[in-house]
Amino acid sequence: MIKITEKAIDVQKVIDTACSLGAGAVNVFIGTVRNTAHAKNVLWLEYEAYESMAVAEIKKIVDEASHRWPLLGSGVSHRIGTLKPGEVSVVVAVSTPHRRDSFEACQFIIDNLKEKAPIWKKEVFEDGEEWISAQPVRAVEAQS
Amino acid sequence: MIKITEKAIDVQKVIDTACSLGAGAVNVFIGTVRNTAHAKNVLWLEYEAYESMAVAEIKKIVDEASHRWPLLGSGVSHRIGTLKPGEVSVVVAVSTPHRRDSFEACQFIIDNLKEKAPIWKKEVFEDGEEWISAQPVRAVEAQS
Amino acid sequence: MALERNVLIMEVTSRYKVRAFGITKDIIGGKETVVEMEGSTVGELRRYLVSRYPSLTGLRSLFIAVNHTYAEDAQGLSEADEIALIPPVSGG
Amino acid sequence: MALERNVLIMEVTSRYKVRAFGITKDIIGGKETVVEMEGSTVGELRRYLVSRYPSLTGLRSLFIAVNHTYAEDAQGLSEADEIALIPPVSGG
Repeated sequence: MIKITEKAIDVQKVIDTACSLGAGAVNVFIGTVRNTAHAKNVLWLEYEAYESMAVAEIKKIVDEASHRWPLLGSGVSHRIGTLKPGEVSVVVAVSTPHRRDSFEACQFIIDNLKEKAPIWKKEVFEDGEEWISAQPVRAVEAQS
Repeated sequence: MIKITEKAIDVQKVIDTACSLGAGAVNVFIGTVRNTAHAKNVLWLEYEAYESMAVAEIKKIVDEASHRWPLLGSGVSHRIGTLKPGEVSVVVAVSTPHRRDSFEACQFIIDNLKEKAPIWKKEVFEDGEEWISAQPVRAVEAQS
Repeated sequence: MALERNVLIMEVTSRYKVRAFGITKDIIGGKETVVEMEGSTVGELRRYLVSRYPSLTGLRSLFIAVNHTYAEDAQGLSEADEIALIPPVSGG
Repeated sequence: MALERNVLIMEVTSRYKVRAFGITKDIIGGKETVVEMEGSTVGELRRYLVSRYPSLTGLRSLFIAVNHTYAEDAQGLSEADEIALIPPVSGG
Protein backbone atom coordinates (compact mmCIF):
# COMPACT_ATOMS: atom_id res chain seq x y z
CA MET A 1 0.00 0.00 0.00
CA ILE A 2 1.39 3.36 -1.07
CA LYS A 3 -0.73 6.37 -0.35
CA ILE A 4 -0.57 10.17 -0.52
CA THR A 5 -3.39 11.58 1.56
CA GLU A 6 -4.79 14.81 2.93
CA LYS A 7 -6.34 13.01 5.89
CA ALA A 8 -4.65 12.22 9.20
CA ILE A 9 -2.68 8.99 8.83
CA ASP A 10 -3.95 6.00 10.79
CA VAL A 11 -0.60 4.53 11.89
CA GLN A 12 -2.12 1.22 12.95
CA LYS A 13 -3.68 0.75 9.52
CA VAL A 14 -0.34 1.19 7.79
CA ILE A 15 1.19 -1.31 10.22
CA ASP A 16 -1.65 -3.76 9.57
CA THR A 17 -1.02 -3.50 5.82
CA ALA A 18 2.63 -4.42 6.36
CA CYS A 19 2.04 -7.35 8.71
CA SER A 20 2.26 -10.96 7.64
CA LEU A 21 1.83 -14.28 9.42
CA GLY A 22 5.24 -15.42 8.23
CA ALA A 23 6.93 -12.31 9.61
CA GLY A 24 8.57 -12.13 13.01
CA ALA A 25 9.57 -8.49 12.75
CA VAL A 26 7.86 -5.26 11.79
CA ASN A 27 9.74 -1.98 11.69
CA VAL A 28 7.87 1.28 11.50
CA PHE A 29 9.18 4.78 10.91
CA ILE A 30 6.92 7.69 11.76
CA GLY A 31 7.85 11.21 10.77
CA THR A 32 6.26 13.90 12.90
CA VAL A 33 6.23 17.67 12.65
CA ARG A 34 8.72 19.25 15.03
CA ASN A 35 7.73 22.40 16.87
CA THR A 36 11.02 24.17 16.13
CA ALA A 37 13.29 24.60 13.12
CA HIS A 38 16.37 26.83 12.83
CA ALA A 39 15.56 27.86 16.44
CA LYS A 40 12.26 29.42 15.34
CA ASN A 41 8.78 28.29 16.31
CA VAL A 42 7.00 26.44 13.56
CA LEU A 43 3.31 27.40 13.36
CA TRP A 44 2.49 24.79 10.76
CA LEU A 45 3.85 23.05 7.68
CA GLU A 46 2.38 22.93 4.21
CA TYR A 47 3.11 19.67 2.38
CA GLU A 48 2.64 19.43 -1.36
CA ALA A 49 3.14 16.41 -3.60
CA TYR A 50 3.25 15.63 -7.29
CA GLU A 51 0.99 12.77 -6.38
CA SER A 52 1.08 10.43 -9.36
CA MET A 53 4.86 10.68 -9.62
CA ALA A 54 5.33 10.41 -5.84
CA VAL A 55 3.40 7.14 -5.80
CA ALA A 56 5.44 5.87 -8.77
CA GLU A 57 8.78 6.85 -7.17
CA ILE A 58 7.88 5.32 -3.82
CA LYS A 59 6.81 2.14 -5.59
CA LYS A 60 10.24 1.95 -7.26
CA ILE A 61 11.90 2.39 -3.88
CA VAL A 62 9.79 -0.32 -2.23
CA ASP A 63 10.45 -2.65 -5.18
CA GLU A 64 14.18 -2.04 -4.82
CA ALA A 65 13.91 -2.74 -1.07
CA SER A 66 12.12 -6.00 -1.73
CA HIS A 67 14.96 -7.09 -4.00
CA ARG A 68 17.52 -6.34 -1.30
CA TRP A 69 15.65 -7.67 1.75
CA PRO A 70 13.04 -10.43 2.19
CA LEU A 71 10.06 -8.12 2.59
CA LEU A 72 6.85 -9.92 3.46
CA GLY A 73 4.74 -6.79 3.52
CA SER A 74 5.05 -3.03 3.35
CA GLY A 75 3.03 0.13 3.69
CA VAL A 76 3.88 3.76 3.01
CA SER A 77 1.57 6.66 3.68
CA HIS A 78 2.53 10.32 3.25
CA ARG A 79 0.31 13.15 4.28
CA ILE A 80 -0.04 16.44 2.39
CA GLY A 81 -1.77 19.70 3.20
CA THR A 82 -1.49 21.65 6.44
CA LEU A 83 0.17 19.90 9.39
CA LYS A 84 0.64 21.22 12.91
CA PRO A 85 3.51 20.31 15.27
CA GLY A 86 3.09 16.78 16.61
CA GLU A 87 1.12 15.56 13.61
CA VAL A 88 2.29 12.58 11.58
CA SER A 89 3.64 13.44 8.12
CA VAL A 90 4.81 10.01 6.97
CA VAL A 91 4.62 6.37 8.02
CA VAL A 92 6.74 3.57 6.57
CA ALA A 93 6.17 0.02 7.79
CA VAL A 94 7.81 -3.20 6.62
CA SER A 95 7.72 -6.78 7.82
CA THR A 96 10.43 -9.40 7.40
CA PRO A 97 11.15 -12.80 8.93
CA HIS A 98 13.98 -11.42 11.10
CA ARG A 99 14.52 -8.11 12.78
CA ARG A 100 17.77 -6.76 11.32
CA ASP A 101 16.27 -6.84 7.83
CA SER A 102 13.21 -4.93 8.99
CA PHE A 103 15.35 -2.08 10.33
CA GLU A 104 17.53 -1.93 7.23
CA ALA A 105 14.65 -2.10 4.75
CA CYS A 106 12.58 0.52 6.58
CA GLN A 107 15.53 2.90 6.78
CA PHE A 108 16.32 2.34 3.10
CA ILE A 109 12.76 3.25 2.14
CA ILE A 110 12.51 6.42 4.23
CA ASP A 111 16.02 7.56 3.23
CA ASN A 112 15.22 7.15 -0.45
CA LEU A 113 11.73 8.60 -0.11
CA LYS A 114 13.22 11.75 1.38
CA GLU A 115 15.76 11.94 -1.41
CA LYS A 116 13.62 11.10 -4.42
CA ALA A 117 9.87 11.36 -3.85
CA PRO A 118 8.52 14.60 -5.35
CA ILE A 119 7.08 15.98 -2.12
CA TRP A 120 7.81 19.41 -0.69
CA LYS A 121 7.28 21.11 2.61
CA LYS A 122 7.06 24.75 3.45
CA GLU A 123 7.61 25.82 7.04
CA VAL A 124 5.42 28.64 8.22
CA PHE A 125 6.80 30.79 11.06
CA GLU A 126 5.39 33.81 12.79
CA ASP A 127 7.51 36.05 10.60
CA GLY A 128 7.48 34.28 7.28
CA GLU A 129 7.61 31.01 5.42
CA GLU A 130 10.15 28.93 3.59
CA TRP A 131 10.32 25.97 1.20
CA ILE A 132 12.65 23.53 2.94
CA SER A 133 16.03 22.77 1.38
CA ALA A 134 15.14 24.60 -1.80
CA GLN A 135 17.91 27.20 -1.73
CA PRO A 136 21.61 26.52 -1.25
CA VAL A 137 22.01 28.91 1.68
CA ARG A 138 19.39 26.98 3.59
CA ALA A 139 20.54 23.54 2.62
CA VAL A 140 22.93 23.03 5.52
CA GLU A 141 20.57 24.21 8.22
CA ALA A 142 17.64 22.20 6.99
CA GLN A 143 19.28 18.76 6.98
CA SER A 144 17.44 16.26 9.14
CA MET B 1 7.00 3.38 30.02
CA ILE B 2 8.24 -0.18 30.49
CA LYS B 3 5.61 -2.86 30.83
CA ILE B 4 5.30 -6.62 31.01
CA THR B 5 1.70 -7.58 30.37
CA GLU B 6 -0.57 -10.55 29.84
CA LYS B 7 -2.96 -8.46 27.77
CA ALA B 8 -2.75 -7.81 24.03
CA ILE B 9 -0.39 -4.88 23.43
CA ASP B 10 -1.95 -1.69 22.10
CA VAL B 11 0.78 -0.65 19.65
CA GLN B 12 -0.59 2.86 19.22
CA LYS B 13 -0.46 3.44 22.98
CA VAL B 14 3.22 2.48 23.13
CA ILE B 15 3.89 4.83 20.21
CA ASP B 16 1.96 7.63 21.94
CA THR B 17 4.09 7.16 25.06
CA ALA B 18 7.24 7.60 22.99
CA CYS B 19 6.11 10.66 21.03
CA SER B 20 7.27 14.17 21.79
CA LEU B 21 6.56 17.57 20.25
CA GLY B 22 10.27 18.18 19.85
CA ALA B 23 10.78 14.91 17.98
CA GLY B 24 10.77 14.62 14.21
CA ALA B 25 11.27 10.87 14.14
CA VAL B 26 9.72 7.87 15.83
CA ASN B 27 10.99 4.36 15.22
CA VAL B 28 8.95 1.38 16.29
CA PHE B 29 9.89 -2.27 16.36
CA ILE B 30 7.12 -4.82 16.65
CA GLY B 31 7.89 -8.47 17.26
CA THR B 32 5.20 -10.85 16.09
CA VAL B 33 4.77 -14.59 16.45
CA ARG B 34 5.74 -16.42 13.27
CA ASN B 35 3.66 -19.34 12.14
CA THR B 36 6.66 -21.58 11.47
CA ALA B 37 9.92 -22.43 13.25
CA HIS B 38 12.46 -25.06 12.24
CA ALA B 39 10.07 -25.86 9.38
CA LYS B 40 7.39 -26.97 11.82
CA ASN B 41 4.01 -25.36 12.37
CA VAL B 42 3.83 -23.36 15.59
CA LEU B 43 0.49 -23.80 17.35
CA TRP B 44 1.24 -21.18 19.96
CA LEU B 45 3.99 -19.73 22.11
CA GLU B 46 4.19 -19.53 25.88
CA TYR B 47 6.06 -16.46 27.12
CA GLU B 48 7.25 -16.26 30.69
CA ALA B 49 9.08 -13.42 32.42
CA TYR B 50 10.85 -12.79 35.68
CA GLU B 51 8.84 -9.61 35.72
CA SER B 52 10.50 -7.40 38.32
CA MET B 53 13.98 -8.17 36.95
CA ALA B 54 12.83 -7.86 33.34
CA VAL B 55 11.53 -4.35 34.01
CA ALA B 56 14.79 -3.47 35.79
CA GLU B 57 16.96 -4.84 32.96
CA ILE B 58 14.95 -3.11 30.25
CA LYS B 59 15.17 0.14 32.21
CA LYS B 60 18.99 -0.18 32.26
CA ILE B 61 18.96 -0.75 28.49
CA VAL B 62 16.74 2.28 27.83
CA ASP B 63 18.91 4.41 30.15
CA GLU B 64 22.01 3.31 28.25
CA ALA B 65 20.27 4.14 24.95
CA SER B 66 19.39 7.60 26.21
CA HIS B 67 23.06 8.21 27.01
CA ARG B 68 24.08 7.21 23.50
CA TRP B 69 21.29 8.89 21.53
CA PRO B 70 19.15 11.98 22.13
CA LEU B 71 16.00 10.11 23.11
CA LEU B 72 13.01 12.37 23.63
CA GLY B 73 10.68 9.57 24.59
CA SER B 74 10.50 5.79 24.72
CA GLY B 75 8.11 2.95 25.38
CA VAL B 76 8.68 -0.78 25.74
CA SER B 77 5.92 -3.33 26.21
CA HIS B 78 6.46 -7.09 26.29
CA ARG B 79 3.65 -9.57 26.39
CA ILE B 80 3.68 -12.81 28.35
CA GLY B 81 1.34 -15.79 28.46
CA THR B 82 -0.05 -17.65 25.47
CA LEU B 83 0.42 -16.06 22.04
CA LYS B 84 -0.84 -17.33 18.70
CA PRO B 85 0.86 -16.74 15.31
CA GLY B 86 0.39 -13.15 14.16
CA GLU B 87 0.08 -11.76 17.68
CA VAL B 88 2.39 -9.03 18.94
CA SER B 89 4.95 -10.17 21.51
CA VAL B 90 6.95 -6.98 21.96
CA VAL B 91 6.85 -3.32 20.98
CA VAL B 92 9.74 -0.88 21.31
CA ALA B 93 9.19 2.76 20.34
CA VAL B 94 11.59 5.69 20.58
CA SER B 95 11.50 9.27 19.43
CA THR B 96 14.46 11.49 18.58
CA PRO B 97 14.91 14.80 16.77
CA HIS B 98 16.32 13.11 13.65
CA ARG B 99 15.64 9.80 12.00
CA ARG B 100 18.97 7.98 11.98
CA ASP B 101 19.14 8.16 15.77
CA SER B 102 15.64 6.73 16.08
CA PHE B 103 16.60 3.64 14.05
CA GLU B 104 19.84 3.11 15.93
CA ALA B 105 18.35 3.58 19.41
CA CYS B 106 15.36 1.33 18.71
CA GLN B 107 17.59 -1.42 17.34
CA PHE B 108 19.95 -1.09 20.32
CA ILE B 109 17.04 -1.53 22.72
CA ILE B 110 15.49 -4.57 21.04
CA ASP B 111 18.90 -6.22 20.47
CA ASN B 112 19.81 -5.81 24.14
CA LEU B 113 16.35 -6.75 25.37
CA LYS B 114 16.61 -10.03 23.48
CA GLU B 115 20.04 -10.67 24.92
CA LYS B 116 19.52 -9.63 28.55
CA ALA B 117 15.89 -9.36 29.63
CA PRO B 118 14.88 -12.43 31.66
CA ILE B 119 12.04 -13.49 29.40
CA TRP B 120 11.61 -16.95 27.90
CA LYS B 121 9.50 -18.45 25.20
CA LYS B 122 8.44 -22.00 24.63
CA GLU B 123 7.25 -23.03 21.19
CA VAL B 124 4.39 -25.47 21.13
CA PHE B 125 4.12 -27.70 18.04
CA GLU B 126 1.70 -30.45 17.14
CA ASP B 127 4.21 -33.05 18.31
CA GLY B 128 5.84 -31.39 21.31
CA GLU B 129 7.21 -28.22 22.81
CA GLU B 130 10.56 -26.58 23.32
CA TRP B 131 12.13 -23.75 25.32
CA ILE B 132 13.83 -21.61 22.69
CA SER B 133 17.64 -21.39 22.66
CA ALA B 134 17.92 -23.19 25.97
CA GLN B 135 20.00 -26.14 24.84
CA PRO B 136 23.22 -26.01 22.81
CA VAL B 137 22.02 -28.39 20.12
CA ARG B 138 19.12 -26.10 19.45
CA ALA B 139 21.06 -22.87 19.68
CA VAL B 140 22.02 -22.68 16.03
CA GLU B 141 18.57 -23.45 14.67
CA ALA B 142 16.82 -21.05 16.96
CA GLN B 143 18.80 -17.91 16.11
CA SER B 144 16.62 -15.14 14.77
CA MET C 1 -1.96 33.64 -36.30
CA ALA C 2 -1.01 32.87 -39.87
CA LEU C 3 2.66 33.10 -38.95
CA GLU C 4 2.24 30.80 -35.97
CA ARG C 5 0.47 28.18 -38.01
CA ASN C 6 3.23 28.41 -40.55
CA VAL C 7 5.90 27.84 -37.89
CA LEU C 8 4.07 24.79 -36.55
CA ILE C 9 3.96 23.30 -40.00
CA MET C 10 7.73 23.78 -40.28
CA GLU C 11 8.07 21.74 -37.07
CA VAL C 12 10.59 24.11 -35.58
CA THR C 13 8.65 25.35 -32.59
CA SER C 14 7.11 22.96 -30.07
CA ARG C 15 4.59 23.66 -27.37
CA TYR C 16 5.07 22.01 -23.99
CA LYS C 17 2.93 22.24 -20.91
CA VAL C 18 5.11 22.31 -17.80
CA ARG C 19 3.77 21.73 -14.31
CA ALA C 20 5.46 23.37 -11.35
CA PHE C 21 5.68 22.34 -7.70
CA GLY C 22 7.01 23.76 -4.47
CA ILE C 23 9.20 26.80 -4.85
CA THR C 24 9.07 26.61 -8.66
CA LYS C 25 5.37 27.43 -8.47
CA ASP C 26 6.33 30.71 -6.81
CA ILE C 27 9.09 31.36 -9.35
CA ILE C 28 7.00 30.83 -12.47
CA GLY C 29 3.95 32.37 -10.84
CA GLY C 30 1.54 29.44 -11.14
CA LYS C 31 0.98 25.70 -11.22
CA GLU C 32 1.63 25.40 -14.92
CA THR C 33 3.21 27.27 -17.78
CA VAL C 34 3.17 26.72 -21.49
CA VAL C 35 6.51 26.84 -23.27
CA GLU C 36 6.80 27.46 -26.98
CA MET C 37 10.34 26.98 -28.13
CA GLU C 38 12.59 25.53 -30.73
CA GLY C 39 14.17 22.38 -29.42
CA SER C 40 12.91 19.02 -28.26
CA THR C 41 15.10 17.76 -25.44
CA VAL C 42 14.93 18.07 -21.68
CA GLY C 43 18.21 20.02 -21.71
CA GLU C 44 16.87 22.54 -24.20
CA LEU C 45 13.72 22.98 -22.14
CA ARG C 46 15.82 23.50 -19.01
CA ARG C 47 17.94 26.21 -20.71
CA TYR C 48 14.82 27.89 -22.02
CA LEU C 49 13.18 27.94 -18.59
CA VAL C 50 16.30 29.19 -16.83
CA SER C 51 16.63 32.07 -19.30
CA ARG C 52 12.96 32.96 -18.86
CA TYR C 53 13.01 32.54 -15.03
CA PRO C 54 16.55 33.32 -13.85
CA SER C 55 15.58 32.64 -10.22
CA LEU C 56 15.60 28.92 -11.08
CA THR C 57 19.40 29.08 -11.03
CA GLY C 58 19.22 29.92 -7.31
CA LEU C 59 17.83 26.48 -6.49
CA ARG C 60 19.98 23.82 -4.91
CA SER C 61 18.90 21.49 -7.71
CA LEU C 62 16.31 21.37 -10.47
CA PHE C 63 15.17 18.17 -12.06
CA ILE C 64 12.70 17.77 -14.86
CA ALA C 65 10.31 14.85 -14.78
CA VAL C 66 8.78 13.43 -17.94
CA ASN C 67 5.78 11.16 -17.55
CA HIS C 68 6.37 10.71 -13.80
CA THR C 69 10.04 9.80 -14.14
CA TYR C 70 13.18 11.83 -13.56
CA ALA C 71 14.58 12.65 -17.01
CA GLU C 72 18.14 13.15 -18.28
CA ASP C 73 18.98 16.28 -20.28
CA ALA C 74 19.46 14.22 -23.46
CA GLN C 75 15.96 12.78 -23.31
CA GLY C 76 13.64 13.82 -26.14
CA LEU C 77 10.29 15.48 -25.50
CA SER C 78 6.99 15.22 -27.27
CA GLU C 79 4.14 17.66 -26.86
CA ALA C 80 1.92 15.03 -25.27
CA ASP C 81 4.40 14.35 -22.45
CA GLU C 82 3.53 15.26 -18.88
CA ILE C 83 6.44 17.49 -17.95
CA ALA C 84 7.12 18.81 -14.45
CA LEU C 85 9.68 20.94 -12.64
CA ILE C 86 11.07 19.18 -9.56
CA PRO C 87 12.87 21.55 -7.20
CA PRO C 88 14.76 20.04 -4.22
CA VAL C 89 12.39 17.62 -2.56
CA SER C 90 11.76 17.75 1.19
CA GLY C 91 9.18 15.10 1.98
CA GLY C 92 9.21 12.83 4.99
CA MET D 1 16.22 -30.10 65.04
CA ALA D 2 18.73 -29.66 67.79
CA LEU D 3 21.51 -30.43 65.37
CA GLU D 4 20.20 -28.01 62.80
CA ARG D 5 19.95 -25.21 65.33
CA ASN D 6 23.50 -25.97 66.39
CA VAL D 7 24.74 -25.77 62.80
CA LEU D 8 23.04 -22.46 62.25
CA ILE D 9 24.75 -21.06 65.29
CA MET D 10 28.06 -22.21 63.88
CA GLU D 11 27.16 -20.26 60.70
CA VAL D 12 28.29 -23.06 58.43
CA THR D 13 25.06 -23.87 56.65
CA SER D 14 22.92 -21.27 54.96
CA ARG D 15 19.44 -21.53 53.58
CA TYR D 16 18.65 -19.86 50.26
CA LYS D 17 15.41 -19.70 48.37
CA VAL D 18 16.04 -19.99 44.64
CA ARG D 19 13.45 -19.11 42.03
CA ALA D 20 13.47 -20.89 38.70
CA PHE D 21 12.26 -19.78 35.26
CA GLY D 22 11.88 -21.26 31.81
CA ILE D 23 13.58 -24.60 31.32
CA THR D 24 15.13 -24.52 34.82
CA LYS D 25 11.60 -24.81 36.23
CA ASP D 26 11.30 -28.13 34.42
CA ILE D 27 14.76 -29.25 35.58
CA ILE D 28 14.28 -28.52 39.27
CA GLY D 29 10.64 -29.56 39.13
CA GLY D 30 9.04 -26.36 40.33
CA LYS D 31 9.08 -22.58 40.52
CA GLU D 32 11.25 -22.47 43.58
CA THR D 33 13.63 -24.64 45.56
CA VAL D 34 15.24 -24.19 48.92
CA VAL D 35 18.96 -24.82 49.14
CA GLU D 36 20.72 -25.58 52.39
CA MET D 37 24.44 -25.62 51.91
CA GLU D 38 27.76 -24.60 53.27
CA GLY D 39 29.05 -21.66 51.32
CA SER D 40 27.88 -18.13 50.71
CA THR D 41 28.82 -17.11 47.19
CA VAL D 42 27.05 -17.28 43.86
CA GLY D 43 29.74 -19.66 42.56
CA GLU D 44 29.22 -22.04 45.48
CA LEU D 45 25.48 -21.97 44.94
CA ARG D 46 25.96 -22.69 41.24
CA ARG D 47 28.20 -25.72 41.98
CA TYR D 48 25.71 -27.00 44.54
CA LEU D 49 22.79 -26.71 42.11
CA VAL D 50 24.67 -28.33 39.25
CA SER D 51 25.60 -31.30 41.43
CA ARG D 52 22.03 -31.65 42.60
CA TYR D 53 20.51 -31.12 39.11
CA PRO D 54 23.08 -32.36 36.57
CA SER D 55 20.76 -31.43 33.67
CA LEU D 56 21.65 -27.81 34.34
CA THR D 57 25.04 -28.47 32.68
CA GLY D 58 23.19 -29.17 29.41
CA LEU D 59 22.06 -25.55 29.14
CA ARG D 60 23.69 -23.17 26.71
CA SER D 61 24.23 -20.79 29.63
CA LEU D 62 23.10 -20.39 33.22
CA PHE D 63 23.19 -17.10 35.05
CA ILE D 64 22.22 -16.45 38.62
CA ALA D 65 20.46 -13.21 39.46
CA VAL D 66 20.61 -11.69 42.92
CA ASN D 67 18.08 -9.02 43.76
CA HIS D 68 17.08 -8.56 40.11
CA THR D 69 20.63 -8.17 38.82
CA TYR D 70 22.93 -10.61 37.04
CA ALA D 71 25.52 -11.71 39.60
CA GLU D 72 29.17 -12.74 39.26
CA ASP D 73 30.35 -16.03 40.83
CA ALA D 74 32.41 -14.16 43.45
CA GLN D 75 29.41 -12.24 44.75
CA GLY D 76 28.38 -13.03 48.34
CA LEU D 77 24.87 -14.18 49.21
CA SER D 78 22.71 -13.49 52.19
CA GLU D 79 19.63 -15.50 53.09
CA ALA D 80 17.34 -12.54 52.51
CA ASP D 81 18.47 -12.14 48.89
CA GLU D 82 16.07 -12.81 46.05
CA ILE D 83 17.96 -15.41 44.05
CA ALA D 84 16.91 -16.69 40.64
CA LEU D 85 18.14 -19.10 37.98
CA ILE D 86 18.33 -17.47 34.56
CA PRO D 87 18.60 -19.99 31.71
CA PRO D 88 19.24 -18.67 28.17
CA VAL D 89 16.73 -15.88 27.58
CA SER D 90 14.57 -15.80 24.47
CA GLY D 91 12.30 -12.79 24.77
CA GLY D 92 11.32 -10.43 22.00
